[in-house]
Amino acid sequence: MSLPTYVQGAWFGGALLFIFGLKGMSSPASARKGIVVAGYGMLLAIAATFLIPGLKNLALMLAALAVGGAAAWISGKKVKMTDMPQMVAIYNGMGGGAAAAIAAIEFARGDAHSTVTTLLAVVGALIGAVSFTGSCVAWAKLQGVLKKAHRLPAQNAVNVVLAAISIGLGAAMVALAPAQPELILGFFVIALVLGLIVTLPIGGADMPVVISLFNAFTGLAVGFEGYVLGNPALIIAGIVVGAAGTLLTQLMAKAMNRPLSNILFTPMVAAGGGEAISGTMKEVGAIDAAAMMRYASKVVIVPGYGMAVAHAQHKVWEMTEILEEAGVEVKFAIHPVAGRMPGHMNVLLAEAGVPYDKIFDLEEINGEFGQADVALVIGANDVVNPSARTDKSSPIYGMPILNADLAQNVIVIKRGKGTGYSGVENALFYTDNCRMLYGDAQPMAGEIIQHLKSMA
Amino acid sequence: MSLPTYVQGAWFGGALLFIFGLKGMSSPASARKGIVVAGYGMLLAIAATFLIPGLKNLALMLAALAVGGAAAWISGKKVKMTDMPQMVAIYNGMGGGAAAAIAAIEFARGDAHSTVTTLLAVVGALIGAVSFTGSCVAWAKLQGVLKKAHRLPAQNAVNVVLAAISIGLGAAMVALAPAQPELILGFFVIALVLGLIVTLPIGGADMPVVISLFNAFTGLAVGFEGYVLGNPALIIAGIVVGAAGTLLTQLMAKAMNRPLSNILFTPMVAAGGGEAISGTMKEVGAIDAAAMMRYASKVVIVPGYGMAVAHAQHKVWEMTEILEEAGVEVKFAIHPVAGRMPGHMNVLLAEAGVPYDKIFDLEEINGEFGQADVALVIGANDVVNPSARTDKSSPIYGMPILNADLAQNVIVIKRGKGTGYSGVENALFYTDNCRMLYGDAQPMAGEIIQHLKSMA
Amino acid sequence: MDGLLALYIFMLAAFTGYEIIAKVPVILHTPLMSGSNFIHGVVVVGAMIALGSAETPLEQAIGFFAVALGAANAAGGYVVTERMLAMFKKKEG
Amino acid sequence: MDGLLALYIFMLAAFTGYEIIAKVPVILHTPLMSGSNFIHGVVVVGAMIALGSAETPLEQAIGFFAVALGAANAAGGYVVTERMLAMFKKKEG
Amino acid sequence: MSLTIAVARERGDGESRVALVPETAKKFAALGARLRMEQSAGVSSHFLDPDYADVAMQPGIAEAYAGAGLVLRVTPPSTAEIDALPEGSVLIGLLKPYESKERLAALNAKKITAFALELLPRISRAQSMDALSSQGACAGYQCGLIAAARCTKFFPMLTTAAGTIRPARVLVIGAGVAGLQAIATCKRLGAMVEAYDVRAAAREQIESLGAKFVDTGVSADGAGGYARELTADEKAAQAEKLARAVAAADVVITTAAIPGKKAPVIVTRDMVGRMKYGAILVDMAAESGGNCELTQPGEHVIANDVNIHGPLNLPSRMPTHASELYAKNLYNFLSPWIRDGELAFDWADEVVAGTVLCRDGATVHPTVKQVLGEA
Amino acid sequence: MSLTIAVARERGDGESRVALVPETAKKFAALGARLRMEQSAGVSSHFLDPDYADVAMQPGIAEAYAGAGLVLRVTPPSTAEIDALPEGSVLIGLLKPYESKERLAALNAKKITAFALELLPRISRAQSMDALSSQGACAGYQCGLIAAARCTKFFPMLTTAAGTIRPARVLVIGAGVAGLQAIATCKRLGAMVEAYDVRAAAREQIESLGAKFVDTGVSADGAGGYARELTADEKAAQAEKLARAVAAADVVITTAAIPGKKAPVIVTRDMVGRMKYGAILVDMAAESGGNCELTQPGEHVIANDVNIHGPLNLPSRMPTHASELYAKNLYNFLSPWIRDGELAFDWADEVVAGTVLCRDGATVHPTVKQVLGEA
Ligand SMILES: NC(=O)c1ccc[n+]([C@@H]2O[C@H](COP(=O)([O-])OP(=O)(O)OC[C@H]3O[C@@H](n4cnc5c(N)ncnc54)[C@H](OP(=O)(O)O)[C@@H]3O)[C@@H](O)[C@H]2O)c1
Ligand SMILES: NC(=O)c1ccc[n+]([C@@H]2O[C@H](COP(=O)([O-])OP(=O)(O)OC[C@H]3O[C@@H](n4cnc5c(N)ncnc54)[C@H](OP(=O)(O)O)[C@@H]3O)[C@@H](O)[C@H]2O)c1
Ligand SMILES: NC(=O)c1ccc[n+]([C@@H]2O[C@H](COP(=O)([O-])OP(=O)(O)OC[C@H]3O[C@@H](n4cnc5c(N)ncnc54)[C@H](O)[C@@H]3O)[C@@H](O)[C@H]2O)c1
Ligand SMILES: NC(=O)c1ccc[n+]([C@@H]2O[C@H](COP(=O)([O-])OP(=O)(O)OC[C@H]3O[C@@H](n4cnc5c(N)ncnc54)[C@H](O)[C@@H]3O)[C@@H](O)[C@H]2O)c1
Repeated sequence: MSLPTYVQGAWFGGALLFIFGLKGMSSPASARKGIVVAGYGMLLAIAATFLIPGLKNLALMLAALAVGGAAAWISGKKVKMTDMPQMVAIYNGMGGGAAAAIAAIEFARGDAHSTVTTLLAVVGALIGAVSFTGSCVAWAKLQGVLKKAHRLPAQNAVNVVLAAISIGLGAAMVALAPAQPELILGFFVIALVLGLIVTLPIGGADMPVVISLFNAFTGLAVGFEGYVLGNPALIIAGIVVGAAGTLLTQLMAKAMNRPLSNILFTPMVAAGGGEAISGTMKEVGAIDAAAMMRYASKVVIVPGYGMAVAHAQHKVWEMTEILEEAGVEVKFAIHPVAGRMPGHMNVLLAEAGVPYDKIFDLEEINGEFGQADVALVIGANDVVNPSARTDKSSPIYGMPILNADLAQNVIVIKRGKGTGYSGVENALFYTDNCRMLYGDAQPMAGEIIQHLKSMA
Repeated sequence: MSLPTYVQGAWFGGALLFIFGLKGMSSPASARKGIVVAGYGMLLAIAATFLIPGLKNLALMLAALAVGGAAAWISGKKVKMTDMPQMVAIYNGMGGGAAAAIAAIEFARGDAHSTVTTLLAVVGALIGAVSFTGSCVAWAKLQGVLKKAHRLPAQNAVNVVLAAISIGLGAAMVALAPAQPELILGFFVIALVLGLIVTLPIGGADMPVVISLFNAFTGLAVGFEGYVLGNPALIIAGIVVGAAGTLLTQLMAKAMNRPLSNILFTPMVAAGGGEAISGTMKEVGAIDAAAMMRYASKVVIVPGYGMAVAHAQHKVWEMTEILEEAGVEVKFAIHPVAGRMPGHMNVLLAEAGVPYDKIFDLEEINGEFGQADVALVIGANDVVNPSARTDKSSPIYGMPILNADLAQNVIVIKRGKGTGYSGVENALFYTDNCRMLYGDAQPMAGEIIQHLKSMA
Repeated sequence: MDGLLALYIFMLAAFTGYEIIAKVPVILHTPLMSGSNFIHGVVVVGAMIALGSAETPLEQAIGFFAVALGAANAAGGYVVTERMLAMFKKKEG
Repeated sequence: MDGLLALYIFMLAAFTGYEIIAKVPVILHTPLMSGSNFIHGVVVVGAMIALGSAETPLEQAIGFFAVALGAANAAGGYVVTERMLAMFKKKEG
Repeated sequence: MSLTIAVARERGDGESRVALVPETAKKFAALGARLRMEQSAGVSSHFLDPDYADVAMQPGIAEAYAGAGLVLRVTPPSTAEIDALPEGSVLIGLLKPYESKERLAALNAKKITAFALELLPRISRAQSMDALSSQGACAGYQCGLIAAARCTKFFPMLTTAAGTIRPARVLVIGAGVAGLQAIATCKRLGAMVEAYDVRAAAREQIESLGAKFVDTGVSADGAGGYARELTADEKAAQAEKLARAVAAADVVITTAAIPGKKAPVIVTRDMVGRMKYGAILVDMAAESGGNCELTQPGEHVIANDVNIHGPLNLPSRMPTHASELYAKNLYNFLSPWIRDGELAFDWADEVVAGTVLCRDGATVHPTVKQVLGEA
Repeated sequence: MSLTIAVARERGDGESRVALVPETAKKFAALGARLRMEQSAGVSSHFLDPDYADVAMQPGIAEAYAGAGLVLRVTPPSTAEIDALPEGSVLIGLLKPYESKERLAALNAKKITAFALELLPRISRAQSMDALSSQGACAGYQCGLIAAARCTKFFPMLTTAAGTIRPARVLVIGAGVAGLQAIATCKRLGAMVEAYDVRAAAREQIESLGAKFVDTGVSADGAGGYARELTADEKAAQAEKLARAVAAADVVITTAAIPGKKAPVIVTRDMVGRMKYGAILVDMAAESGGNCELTQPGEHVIANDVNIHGPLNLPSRMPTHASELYAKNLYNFLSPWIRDGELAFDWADEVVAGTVLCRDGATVHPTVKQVLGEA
């Protein structure tokens, strides 16, 4: 199939735009431009395809484009922000399905191909199909259509057997190419079932990682089918996404503190929906703490004795300055007994050069936590312990506290699970909107600064 | 020419190692590992080449390898550090020559090639040949063999004419392929002369940029000849270097504050050797200031009134801490009248938390500048003005000064060309070992910090 | 297509993909996943080619299916990503 | 070799080269130039192939010349780069 | 009849604080209380009579106290002042509960319900009522200022055209509320500060202010987290380390105290003998006997050319803010028990029960009874 | 016969500095000079006689001065002290050149060559000899400490369980050497500091210390960089802005001076009348008349309930370091002219020529002659 130069050239341009688009998307500052650039790449690639001479089934093609595109466009526009992840899953699954379908057509047509080509077609079809049904399950789970985690008795064994069968069938297809329709059908059925079975037992909390994995799969499938079709634009887009997606999957798993293998093979037994992890301390990385604050409009910082111990005040003020430069409103909330002496925090903040008009005491600031996007608690503990309000048996009962828990997000920097002066546990750390950033306050503030700067 | 898989595989491996090697070399922390990785890639690629079945002229080949390799290895080991740049130039030129020679063989052989292939062969030959003679001239100039900048009367016109002729001849070779030996010979002669003529008028100070440009040229030539030979390893290594080299050339030109076109077409009239730029203020970027200090063993910081005006003390101390963590010894040198009141610097450094044992006064520190790799002058001026020692007419004559000028490198952070309290020019800023980092001291220190962190 | 060249392309593309993602903040994980999801929507081009050369009704059916899915992938991926990234609107400093 | 594929390889290789260099400190400019100079020393492989198939004395002569130059590029490039980078020895923190 | 709160001018030697400031007066009034105050009682703290909008000014103490249900004081009342107190009224202040049996007897004779803020339990909830902390902070700050002002050297390092001044070395002994504030004040002024305290947690607290902990090398941490008795050798080693730190200092500030007891003697005559010529010692514990053997409360002693200051009533040197904080402590203690202008304590409340000294004609605080031998 | 340098105990009121410290004594000796000193002259600065290893101690001033070629002093000599000076000897010190015609006459009568350090040209090279700067730094620091110690409020902000203390507001008028040091000292203690000076460069200098410049909105910068005369309206606007800043301050420190003239009156009676009750004013210019209309030099005046302190001889409150710096100034001035134990000035040298007050029986400094009308 020799194509006119302008088609090839347009595809080449598309591939180039994809790469630049993806590059743009990898930094918060340019992310929005990135998707637009990639969008132009897509338009270019599709438009060029129409220019291929002798294209058949044009009406059908337009209809398919219209149906698929419009449905997805509209649903994508309408979906609630919170339901986005499942939409990503389902669109991704469709891409996988398309890749598998392309392979299916090639098989159905039964053209002679080199062994390598057939092999890649089969591999692409397999992972495309798995990604298709797997993504559908992921969607169903996140959407709440599928409520329970369905775990088969010998789940892992079943997975392995199914995978082995599909690989066997695939191998047969390569060996016997062109293969019989029954073989092809069987292969696709098993591959689709495999996607289902593998995904069903995975809990809602792990889903984003799995979706990312399927995303990488689809990318690879597209890349392989691109090879089969002799289309380098597909190859490049697919493989770039495959590689990026694989790395992304690993990063996500790492951020969740769950090795990928754990997620896939020993899924958490999710009680109901995706709420399995409520009631535990949730860790967060400095880069996310930075991003949360960078894109907040109001941040309240609650320093405590730990900031003093860590001598973190200079870093904290530097961080504040960067945030303010980025247009974030930052205030310091000083609890009357923060630290270990009256005015402990004042001494330190003054030393760091924090202007007095950014420092507020409990009465002045407590009403404002509700409007804060982030409350950053730095080495404070007792002074933000909500049980002082309610738990009569607590030694700190009756002490007024800073209402950090009312902020939309709470980030707590402390070294570990240490308690404060009063020696009691802090319920705040276990709440849903609270994230722990473990480490000495000084280097942690330093890391946040570094990340903030890279988001300039 | 179909080659065994293991040869192809080894070449593939070589290409991969080149990429990783180059990536390694782009960061100070991994640079040394990078060159070693790339070295393994080279060994692998060469070794595999011997395994090509039916390789002729093996003895000759070994002899050539031994002669070329040994000569270069030995000269490379023996050359003085200060003479390195010309060695890079000459080795680079050889690469260009090799690429041109490969093309020459192809032309000589007169095999039938596609137009594209012939075109690339010609282009590769042209830039390879230009790079060859150009690099030789660069070497000769830097080595002092060629002492003067030779500028023809209508240099630019001559350049254009020569370039046009060589392109014309090249076009003829593509059109008439296989071309007559006379045409081929003429083409090469003109190309070689072009390289000479273009390079001769360029001054020594601009040479590094030109060498970098020829380096990129050689890379492209290698890439193109790789295409001619159907060898993707050559293509990738060549093009990666070509792209990297082009970018590098631009970066270098930017760092010298001379647009590339200026360097090539309106060369500075270099008086003698490469000393044309002595006696001017030389700018430096924050990233270099960072790198110079990061890889120093001793840094002395000289703060002045500008640090106070910029309120940069906190940043400066943060920078110091990072340097010390990296094993650099850092001291603060306080001049008796730095700032605008007795003890001005002390107040600020204390506020930033600089421990007293890092602060030294003039008498304590002045003997140490000689051992300092870098003296970082932050917003100080009069207190490091060497004319206070010698110029009886200067209003600051007789005031003891900090001997920052004795440090191996001096970096001065100030906003512009402003004078200090006494209103006199500072000779230090014009000395050879001094670099100016223009900008408000606070953001500049911040930038240095950021770069230091990326060199962790 | 030459397998060896394809291998080089795979290698370079993978390297490119890896380099691009190497250091992204976690906050971008989801938008980036969505964005790369969009990019492999280019499969629609492959599907169009396949449909464009489909002869039998079966091929046409699968082809239709493939194009529709691919189009959905591309269109949906774009919209969703675009919306997610809207939150990175530049604030006036 | 397929020109289109070569174009893709050129593009990806160029992108890769660009990405790798994009943010290097000036202090690395010279070593990096030298290092990339070393890498295009791989031209010696091409020269070897050319010499390996050389028939006439002229071809052999040029081939010999090419291999020797290429080898010098590779060997010299390595040594010089290695020496330059020795100054980036890691200090014990 | 609603609660009447009365305040008189403090008559103690050099006492310039006042137990009611305009801000707390307004708040008490808002709770429905009536307020009476001896005129000009706030003047020495720079609160003028017109500032007290809600308070009825009285010409003398007798008029002020007449008919009062609750009397606010800073210092303990003298015998004459006790006479002026209405029978059965409530009295609150820093009453120095361990100082005088006679005073307690006089109060009990008049069936005064007396709260001594020194006895306040140090639980989290009571921190806002903790007058020892608030006045301790004032005292520590003043100690730092006195030391700086009396020192014949600069505190900070100063590199000048006429040579470099090395920073002064300050040693703070006892790092409680006041000691930490003294550390912070001296640090702020640029001195090199070292500090020492027997409490194990003090090290981290001292270092959190950027000062250096004097490590005597001896740990009193025993098994199970309890402090253990030190051996004689260990005690000697400890004393020697401390003596060396004292000898190296330009300024020594001592703030060590043990609640209800005489202050421990830490700086001996011998150690003073090893101090620098012209050095300064500010002994904040002068009031309870002094941490230095040579301290004379309220005096400036020069011994072995060392200036030993034993300042008394330090918070009174900054009466505006000391009064403000103290008055808020009182308000925080009392306000939960004033409802609709009536005072009604919950005697089961830990804070109330822990702070009450005399009630219904008897001394009721167990520790005080024990210490004074009235058990 | 080699040069003999003599130093006597300073007899001025409350003067505790000394013109020679052990370190400079050693350096003078190294230059070949012989040194004589009245015994115990350094004691009030905490330098003991045995510390001066190279100096011959004398029982009295007469013995010390006898046969001296060069006499070092801090303050100007009294008539009796002039009597003790050897005829034709060289005298150096802070001689208050504009203060007394009689003193100059007495010096000239004895053909004393007198150097007044107040007259030192302020060129870069002479900075190390600039006693006004070194003593000004001491004075500014002391001003800050006095203000903090006398203030009835905390300087720093303090968030405590008993409420938040807002930082004190300090206004420094005159931002020369001493004023800047006062700013730095108050800033260090945590106060909110504002400052004002007429010099255009002062704004940046004030801000470089983190303080706020009081912008009167009126610029005295005229054409060609010269200061221009302000219009009456402008002057009024300026005064009103400043008065407002004074009224808002808890503490005002004034340091404005004009060399050789009476200090400008900046804070008028009227402005004091608008100050806060209990506010503090420390007038460093008291010695030269005061920047405040109500200042009484050396006194503590309470006017309109504002405490106006007019402290004198501030550097003398920190004699150890003040003497150290001053003695080094003297050494730096003199040492270039002492060669092999002989004193020989180069009268063409800008610094020597600019500083000399009396020579060969006549007053030679042109400005002094002009001011005192002896031209
Ligand atoms: N202000 C006063 O006058 C005064 C006087 C006496 C007592 N108190 C009491 O002190 C407490 C003050 O509350 P607070 O919230 O300020 O402190 P806190 O409750 O004592 O909590 C401090 C927290 O900081 C963390 N931390 C310690 N070092 C750290 C470091 N280097 N980096 C990061 N985190 C570090 C600790 O957790 P990790 O160990 O996990 O890091 C700890 O949980 C109150 O209970 C108050 O009653 C106050
Ligand atoms: N210490 C004392 O007691 C005292 C008293 C009076 C006078 N002096 C005199 O002051 C001088 C002190 O010397 P010095 O070296 O400290 O200062 P300097 O000679 O006055 O030089 C300060 C330099 O800092 C630069 N600068 C100003 N603002 C800056 C900013 N925001 N960021 C970066 N750079 C900035 C200025 O150059 P750009 O404008 O180009 O940025 C200027 O050249 C001496 O001449 C001394 O005699 C001292
Ligand atoms: N509600 C609360 O939680 C609360 C309130 C105030 C204070 N506190 C804590 O109580 C502690 C003591 O407070 P304080 O200032 O009232 O104490 P204090 O005035 O009774 O004593 C001052 C310091 O002297 C120390 N000391 C005693 N003997 C010593 C010796 N021989 N050598 C050295 N140091 C000696 C003590 O350890 C104490 O730190 C503080 O650390 C403070 O954190 C807690
Ligand atoms: N060798 C040198 O270069 C050198 C040495 C010392 C000082 N100086 C400079 O000389 C300047 C003055 O030094 P100083 O401290 O001895 O001065 P000073 O003691 O004579 O006066 C103190 C300040 O009062 C200010 N002042 C005068 N009239 C005023 C008014 N009406 N309102 C407000 N402010 C008024 C002056 O501008 C000056 O800043 C300083 O800025 C210093 O930088 C230079």
